[in-house]
Amino acid sequence: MTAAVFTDPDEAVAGVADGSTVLIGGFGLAGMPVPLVDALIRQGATGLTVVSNNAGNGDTGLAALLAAGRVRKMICSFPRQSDSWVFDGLYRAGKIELEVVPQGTLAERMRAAGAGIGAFYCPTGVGTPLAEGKETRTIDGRDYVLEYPIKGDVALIGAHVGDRMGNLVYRKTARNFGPVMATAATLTIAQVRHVVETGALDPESVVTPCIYVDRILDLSATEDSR
Amino acid sequence: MTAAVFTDPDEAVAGVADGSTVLIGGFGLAGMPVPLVDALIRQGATGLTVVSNNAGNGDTGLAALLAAGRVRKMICSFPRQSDSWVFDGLYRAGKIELEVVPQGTLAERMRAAGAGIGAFYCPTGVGTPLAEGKETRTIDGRDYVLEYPIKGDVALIGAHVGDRMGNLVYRKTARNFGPVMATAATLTIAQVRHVVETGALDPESVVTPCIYVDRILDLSATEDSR
Amino acid sequence: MSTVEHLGRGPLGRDELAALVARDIPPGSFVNLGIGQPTTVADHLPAGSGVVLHTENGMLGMGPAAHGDEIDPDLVNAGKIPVTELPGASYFHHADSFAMMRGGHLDVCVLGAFQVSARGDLANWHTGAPDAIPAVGGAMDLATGAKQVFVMMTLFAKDGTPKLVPECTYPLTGLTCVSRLYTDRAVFHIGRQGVTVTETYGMSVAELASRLEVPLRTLGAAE
Amino acid sequence: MSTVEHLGRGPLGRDELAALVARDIPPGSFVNLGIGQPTTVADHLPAGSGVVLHTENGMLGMGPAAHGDEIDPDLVNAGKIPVTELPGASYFHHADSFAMMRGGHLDVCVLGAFQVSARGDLANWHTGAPDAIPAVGGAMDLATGAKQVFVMMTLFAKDGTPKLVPECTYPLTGLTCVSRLYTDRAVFHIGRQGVTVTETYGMSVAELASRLEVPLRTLGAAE
Repeated sequence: MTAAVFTDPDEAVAGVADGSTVLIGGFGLAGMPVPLVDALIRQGATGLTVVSNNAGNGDTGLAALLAAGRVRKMICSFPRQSDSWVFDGLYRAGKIELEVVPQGTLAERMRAAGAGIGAFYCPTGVGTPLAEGKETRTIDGRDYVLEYPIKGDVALIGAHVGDRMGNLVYRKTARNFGPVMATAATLTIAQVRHVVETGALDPESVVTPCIYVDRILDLSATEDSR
Repeated sequence: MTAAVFTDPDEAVAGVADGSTVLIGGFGLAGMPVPLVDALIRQGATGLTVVSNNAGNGDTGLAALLAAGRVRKMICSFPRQSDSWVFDGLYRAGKIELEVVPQGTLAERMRAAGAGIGAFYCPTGVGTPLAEGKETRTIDGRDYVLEYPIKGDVALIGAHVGDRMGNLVYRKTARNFGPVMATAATLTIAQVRHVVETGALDPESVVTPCIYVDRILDLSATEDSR
Repeated sequence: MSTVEHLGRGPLGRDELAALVARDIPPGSFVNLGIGQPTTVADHLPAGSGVVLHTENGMLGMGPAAHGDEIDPDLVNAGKIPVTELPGASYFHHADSFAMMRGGHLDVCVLGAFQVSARGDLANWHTGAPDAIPAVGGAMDLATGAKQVFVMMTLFAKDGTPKLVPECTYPLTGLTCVSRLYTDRAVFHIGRQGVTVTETYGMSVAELASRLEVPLRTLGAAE
Repeated sequence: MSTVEHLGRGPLGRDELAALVARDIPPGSFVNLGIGQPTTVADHLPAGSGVVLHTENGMLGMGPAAHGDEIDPDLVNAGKIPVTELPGASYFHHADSFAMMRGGHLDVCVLGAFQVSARGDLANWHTGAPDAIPAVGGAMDLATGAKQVFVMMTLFAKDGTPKLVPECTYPLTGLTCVSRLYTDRAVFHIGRQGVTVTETYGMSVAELASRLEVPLRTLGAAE
């Protein structure tokens, strides 16, 4: 089904189940869908596994979700940042599980989930603590670690503009994880700065085709349109 | 190094070694770089392994390369077409080796080569003759075949417009294998309808970043600009 | 719902068959129509169905075949036939296009077949003849990747042998992948519980059962 | 060419070190500069070098840091610092960006380090302290993927212990990946034949050898 367009963030995130794996886009704040994450906090789903490059900044967005105690486990590449005090506190208190994944492997594992790949041999991390316990294989003289897909129940991503069918374009480095996460989740919810009529986006420049997008939150109606 | 721009097809394909694996873009004639293939025939490299979706149409382009006896082996998904008489004749005469690969697996194997993936578990072809002799594995209850990368020594691709650094955009379904092959070859040679100054392409819409392109043939100077 | 026997008529014509398939594609679905007969299903999708067509050579939002001035050599379908673009279309490269298929994002694909087995195995890429040049294209990817695989074919070969069989004798395209089989003589749903006839055309269920070596279930039958 | 001892001077300052690395980046290279000190290498690339900077969060053709009105929250580097865009830039998503790295398409990456081993093993992501929160980012991908990995660091820790070591004691980032090591005291090339000192700063090769537990070769020395 092509996408449904929402103007109310709470409606856009309705139905997320407890225990879901939620993929949250963004690299730091660029591309981070803060209004959708805020709505997820209000929605109340708990026991979540969150997959995101970082583990929250400051006290808003993902950090607020963590602070609300909704996240059982973080899968990310770089939790430790200057302003990741919420995560740091939970981690040191033993209140959250952490899986650290090299950034490219994180992206590729989600791509694999979206692309129907069962597993792949990845050279990153061979011989390091992050490969411990993982299956390895030498192929053509090079060593690889076997990595498995990360599939999301829900993806929350931030794009720039969407059309009514759900086609998305991004802006500059805010693109980052959005297009990959959109392919890897059962339910993909994208916030966009504004929605245009179908046909207004250049078909050559669409980055995320509408097949990957289930719901669009149009921020132009709200003050979150930034 | 950023790309070198050529106006002479013969200079653009200089140096292709005998025995090379050559990835040739196109799906049928859409995106097929006929002027580059014609130049490769004049260049004379032989004993080639050619990777392309089809095995030549009519008597020009890839079909002419085959007819000239330069190709030892074809790796493709769909050799048999109404106008693939050149390939058909060579194959029936036992003069060419053929590896048939499902179309998506062909694309994914080249993507893996370009992306540094050592091998991947693919669900396509399980239980069919094309999986015979291949390693299989059951992951999460689903069966997969282990597939290995296809790396090219050279890629010949057709794009729409390039800039002087080598960034490429394509047009409609002529995009097909070009962007993937560009990532998978040691030497990527792209023909474009015309070359624009660096900065003239929208950075959001570049499909093949210049890092993947070594040489650009500018067809606007020739009558092949179609 | 019970199995419907349309007896006062002959087998379905090709257009009728295409219309039948089109009827069963849910509005708003993302669909890939295979080369040949499946392509004609597009002509029977109702206006406003919201069905979005995928072509594996890198496009969503494919429109009807191009004619005259519309013909653009850069815009073709998987059968290399010039086509058109609809509003909301997008283009992507081959690896992305097949990732879309393999990843289970297409709701339905419609394929032709040489044979379909009672388990839903599909044989549609190779006759197995020793001198045939093998050519698979995207058939295996579609059979493996789409959420639902619909097959349309004649139920019997020209020599009268059934093409719905206990086990495929032709080389396989995919295992247990076909969920619905549309033929000129009957429509079948294939699943874990076996083969269920949902409609027949110009032939009773009993007649059908006598000509097939496959156990048939019917809808609404007490078993 | 033989090893050059720059003795009439102290160790290299941070800017001098960055300039040294910049000097060794071939014109027209595709380069990723790691977070922190490596970022400063960009300031020393000569005008017209044609070096194209990659940032792993999805961009080629990254320009200098953004200031004032140039600052755009949608345009940041891997350190989340606002940057600018140069003509010929392109954007891509994370899987494509790391495919570019992992696939060996970057000519050079420049990274900082806690330790480098004589074999070229790199430790730069984790101090190994039991209460440290592990965070790897793109370090392992860069170490594994770039054609050449240049490391810049001080040769000795604050307590005087060498950071070029026989075996890393910190958790590893990558195995046998470092090809050149730029330090305030000396430049080293690392390869199958071992560690070769190419230049020293304010310290002789002999002095260097006496403070390191790693066998050192020199250029132009008869062995």
